[in-house]
Amino acid sequence: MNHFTKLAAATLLAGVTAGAAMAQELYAPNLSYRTGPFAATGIPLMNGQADYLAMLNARDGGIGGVPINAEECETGYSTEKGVECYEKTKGAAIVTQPWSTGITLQVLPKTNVDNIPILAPGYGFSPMADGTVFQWAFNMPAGYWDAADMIVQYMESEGSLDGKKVAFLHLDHPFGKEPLPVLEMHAESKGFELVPIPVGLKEMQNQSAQWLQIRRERPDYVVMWGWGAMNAGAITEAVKTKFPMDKFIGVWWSGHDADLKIVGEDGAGYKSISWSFPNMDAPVMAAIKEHVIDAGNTMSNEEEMQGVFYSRGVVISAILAEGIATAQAEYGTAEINAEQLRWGLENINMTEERISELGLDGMVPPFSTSCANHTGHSGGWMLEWDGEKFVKASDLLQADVAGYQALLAEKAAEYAESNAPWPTNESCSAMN
Amino acid sequence: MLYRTAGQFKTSYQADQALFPVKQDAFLLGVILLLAWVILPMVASEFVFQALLIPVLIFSLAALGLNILTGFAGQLSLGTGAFMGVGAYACYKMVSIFPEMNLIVAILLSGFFSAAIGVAFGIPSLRIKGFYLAIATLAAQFFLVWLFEKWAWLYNYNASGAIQVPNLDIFGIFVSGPQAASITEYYVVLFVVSLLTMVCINLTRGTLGRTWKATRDMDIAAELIGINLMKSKLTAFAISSYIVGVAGALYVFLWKGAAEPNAFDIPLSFQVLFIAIIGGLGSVLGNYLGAILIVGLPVVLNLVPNALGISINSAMVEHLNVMIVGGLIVFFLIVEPHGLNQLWRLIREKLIIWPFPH
Amino acid sequence: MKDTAGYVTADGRQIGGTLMEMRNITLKFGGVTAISDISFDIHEGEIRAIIGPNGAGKSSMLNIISGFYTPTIGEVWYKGEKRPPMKPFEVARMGVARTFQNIALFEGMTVLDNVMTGRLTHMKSSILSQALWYGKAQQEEMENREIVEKVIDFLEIQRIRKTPVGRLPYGLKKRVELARALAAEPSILLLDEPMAGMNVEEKEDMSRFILDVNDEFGTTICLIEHDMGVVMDLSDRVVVMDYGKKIGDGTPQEVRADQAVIDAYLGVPHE
Amino acid sequence: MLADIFINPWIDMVEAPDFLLQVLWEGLVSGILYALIALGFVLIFRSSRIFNFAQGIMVVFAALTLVGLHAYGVPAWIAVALTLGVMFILAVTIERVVLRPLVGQPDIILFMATIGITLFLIGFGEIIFGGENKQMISAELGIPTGDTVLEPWGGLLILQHLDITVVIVATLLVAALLAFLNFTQMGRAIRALGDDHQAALSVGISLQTIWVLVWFIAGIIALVTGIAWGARAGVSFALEVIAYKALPVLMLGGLESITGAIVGGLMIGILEKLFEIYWGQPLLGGNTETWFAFVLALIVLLFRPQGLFGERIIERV
Repeated sequence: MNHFTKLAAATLLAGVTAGAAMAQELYAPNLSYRTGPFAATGIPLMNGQADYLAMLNARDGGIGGVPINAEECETGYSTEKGVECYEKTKGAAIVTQPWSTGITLQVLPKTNVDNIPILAPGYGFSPMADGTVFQWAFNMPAGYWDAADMIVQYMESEGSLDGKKVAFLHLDHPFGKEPLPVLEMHAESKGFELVPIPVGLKEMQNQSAQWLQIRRERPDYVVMWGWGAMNAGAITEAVKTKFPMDKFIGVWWSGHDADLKIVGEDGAGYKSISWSFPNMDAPVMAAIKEHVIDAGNTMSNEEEMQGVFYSRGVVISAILAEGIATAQAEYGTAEINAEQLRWGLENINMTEERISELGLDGMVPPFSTSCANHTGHSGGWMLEWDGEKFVKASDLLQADVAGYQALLAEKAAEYAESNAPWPTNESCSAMN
Repeated sequence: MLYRTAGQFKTSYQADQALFPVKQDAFLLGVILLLAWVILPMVASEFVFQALLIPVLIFSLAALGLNILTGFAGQLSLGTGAFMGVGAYACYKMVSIFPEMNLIVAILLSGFFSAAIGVAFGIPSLRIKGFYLAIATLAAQFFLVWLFEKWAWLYNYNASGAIQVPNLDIFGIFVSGPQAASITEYYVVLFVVSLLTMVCINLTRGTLGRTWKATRDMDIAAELIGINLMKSKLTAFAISSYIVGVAGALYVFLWKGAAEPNAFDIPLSFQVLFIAIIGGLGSVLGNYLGAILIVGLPVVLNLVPNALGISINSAMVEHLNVMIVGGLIVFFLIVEPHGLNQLWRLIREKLIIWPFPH
Repeated sequence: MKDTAGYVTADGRQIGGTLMEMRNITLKFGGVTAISDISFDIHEGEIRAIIGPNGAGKSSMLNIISGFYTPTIGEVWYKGEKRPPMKPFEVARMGVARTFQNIALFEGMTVLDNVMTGRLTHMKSSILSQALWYGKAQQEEMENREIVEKVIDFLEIQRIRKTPVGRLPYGLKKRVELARALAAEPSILLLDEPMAGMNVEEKEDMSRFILDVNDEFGTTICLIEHDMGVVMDLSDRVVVMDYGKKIGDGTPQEVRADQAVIDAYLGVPHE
Repeated sequence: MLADIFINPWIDMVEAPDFLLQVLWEGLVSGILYALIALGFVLIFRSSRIFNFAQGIMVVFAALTLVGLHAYGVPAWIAVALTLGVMFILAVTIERVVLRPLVGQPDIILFMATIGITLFLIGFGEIIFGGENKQMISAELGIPTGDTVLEPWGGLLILQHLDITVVIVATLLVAALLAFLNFTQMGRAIRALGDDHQAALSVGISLQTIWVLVWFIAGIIALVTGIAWGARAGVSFALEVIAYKALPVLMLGGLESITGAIVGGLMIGILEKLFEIYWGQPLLGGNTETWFAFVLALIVLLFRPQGLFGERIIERV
């Protein structure tokens, strides 16, 4: 027992000193989930993220000459573990990447006190778009409300939605409920009937009841907000129940190649909205191959790298790196702190030129953020599964943000009020 | 020699039934209290508060609640997580409806809601026994978590379906929510946990405690010597659920800051059960020992590879963690099925007769 | 009720009026009749025995008295009133205490705590008072502890007071069980084969305790026993059962002389 | 409201009989799998009084081993044989390392130990196989993947060949198991163990052997269940939760009754599906399958504490 306490004391001490010694790098921890029921979607994302930063470290010696420490803290997508990871890493971190809507919601209020920016690309709480209220949270390049809006636009492009029926198959979890306000809004204005069908965390792999309901309701479209093992479950059930795949549209987290490969040809026609796209010809992929893959520093593999999720991981890290670089340029120091990174993330300007400069050609649409706009609203492409891989099935769609800007502001204000005292950034519009 | 009890005579029944008839025990408790109330808060870092001290206290309390039911009254329950949820949601609704309410009062009141639900789900225990009852408590577990998800009123119709702890203050000091300092949260938790531990010690050593233990050891005999089994079991469910509910309110309001329905799902129930069993069924102290082990172990395990300079990815650490906790559970059950409490008791007995072997 | 007058025993003790009376008790489990149409009474202060070979229905009779079984037909009269159907714990609270054939102690508790459970029917402090260990709860605990200590003294088990009962030998367990029943200060004490499985020495001890209890506290005792010799010495009156029927009832001398009893029971050499 | 509860569901059923048939069929298929898992529990409980919580993870572990071996290039049927070998080693290990040292401990301790085993296997399995969702090697095992579409009453009834196979294989497995238990000496010893340890031992088979055997049989059942569920929904650790469904089956059927496990499983599979479709989704917002089986079992137990197939308990003093 004595031995044990000594060991524990030693490790604690080591942890503290290690924290002090980390000054020569930019500590950007990632609250990853390579385990648990959502690992299937998590692993390629984490690999893409890690590989891009590893590439920067290997090729450029980091960003602005300072290496990035992209340490992972495993959450297993559990909110509890996520908060633990946040607490553990926040000391030296310049950014936190919570990776789940649940964890994001929990750390959101804490970041106000700890002054650490949350980077939640394409997930989290949609009203985070309002930078005046959520000073520390970023969900660029697009939020869930954007996704819902684009999906509705796409469905409308196939014919009026008036009198139609849209089933909304979603995970019964904060993430799955996120787009409801926008979908409800559109249902009312466009005259379609919205049928929300929740999938419990426990039934992700056995959705026969949900798909029986879909069969009974006979919807014109099924829109899916799925994650992890739920996607594969839904897609196999859809094939089994002979639901027309071209009327089945998922959010960007439901567009994972591996989930579709299970059904292969039978899944052809399935669609997923996305703000990222795999382009193996993009220079960045070649750089990753050269500096990371060939050097044997990856946990990924050839097949995974061609997938949507790996490339999305790459884009996410690129956004972070761009935020860091912007901050470094503004403050004239390579070793930026969390507060400076926030400025950087607020002033990202991903133009076509910049995207091409970074070697991300065709992998992400252009977008820009500002102090008041933390989402960027990049828009996205509708991807379609052709039986073997995802292909672009539409031009770049743009969400009609104006349509729900008021709703965003209202929800953000509501949130701030129920969490009073909540600091807001009054100076924001002036600075803009 | 340190633990010599010779020479400590009791001259009244009162003295004999005092909490700590042995002086050294009282001394030890004093040291622990001093540590908990004064020394630890002075030296602890933010991380230690959040990852060790506060969760250890909260989980100890939850395990203590479960131990009343399972360890003292003999009714196995797998629904602890859901009852913690009832406490948390009750507290959330109270502070949303009465924002002026003192948080500690709200937390102590929220226990009554889980007690009521606990009694309702305890009624089957009058007819169902053993594992059948354990599975029956799973009905409470799954049903309640489902209800937390479906009943939007419970989470004030938040779009996310999660409950979020607001900033609440007592006499101008923030005690919960993101603005609260860890040390304040710690003291609130410590106060509530100390208070309820005291209550539990008193209840378990007195009339009610004997009633429960008799019910646990042999329910038929208990009934034949005049124990109303219904009352005995239902009081156990009520008091156990009360404590578990309070622990649940603390868990959300003073530790996690927010919670989704599935935070109260079965893994939480199992975690509390592990603590109670590894600590020792039918003991009060054991819950603390068990919580230190189960909460502390993953934290230490996460630090070990770093300290040894081995780089393992965090997923591997997590897998190893799960594996080691599983292995440890089996190991402890084999080494000492009566838990850490029994281990401590044996050490103490050895100390009392030390330096003689017998 | 009939026969409320007392009587004087052979050794000159004055026995009170009827305390309990069983009227036409019949007990059936499904199709099996365990007891058929038995009536007898128990007087205040006497030692009443029920004897009979295995399967005679003695234990079932005791279980009816203590409320564990409800008779299919028949009435139980207690302290001059007909006892309505009630739960075993309610019967216990009316002053009926018992021991068990296969010791039913609470193994997870100490001897002291076990005996204290015998006092539970007398303890009434509120949960709040107990939770705070203040006021009535504490006072009650001390008062009852005193009574329990008297019983412990009486049965000479002071030494093992703090020992968990699981560690005790068989004979002592039986004694602790008796202590627990006595601690309740019952009006009627039911003993289910108190000497079962004991050696001669232990049997003598137990007999002495039974007589002392009856003598010192004036407790009415109803016991079931297999061992004829002991029973004949101990008891004032004996009911003899065989195959669920009563075949004899009277003083040990009368029973011993009863031809039906001799045929059914005594005629068979035992042990 | 009352009409929604008491009248409309029945009307719905009659109006779309093809849909009702589909619901019943889906319920039947999941019910059979619940019954299989429950059977694993019952066997172990009968022979050792252990409430084996690890049965669920054994399903996952078996399926993962099979898929994992195949991924290393082992031909499908050899992989099955090797997986059976792994399950046997697992049974022996559990008996040696966990059960033997814990002989004679209270039920709850053994129950906790199986939860420990569960955690251990989760961690171990994730290290070896990884957490991502994998595809069951259905085609390689020759499990048919097509479907048959029937049109009763002009409606639509889709029967997956996979599901039909599951039903047939499960039925055969149960039949084989019953034959083993009733007609072999080993089997009789296992059954006797449930009633009387001494009697069983006097047959001349050691307790250890029986335990290993029983855990191995539970492992075989786990593999079959794992293949079946895996083929339906992919193989990952999320599968583990289906094992919870076996618990209310046990409550309904009784912990020791083999018939109970089978009938209880089918009952719960069908009833929960009917309830979810006709009452849960329209009235309660869906997802009632998480708790329906438990609540149903609880209510039944309130009236029959021994379960549907247990023998009536007569308490004695």
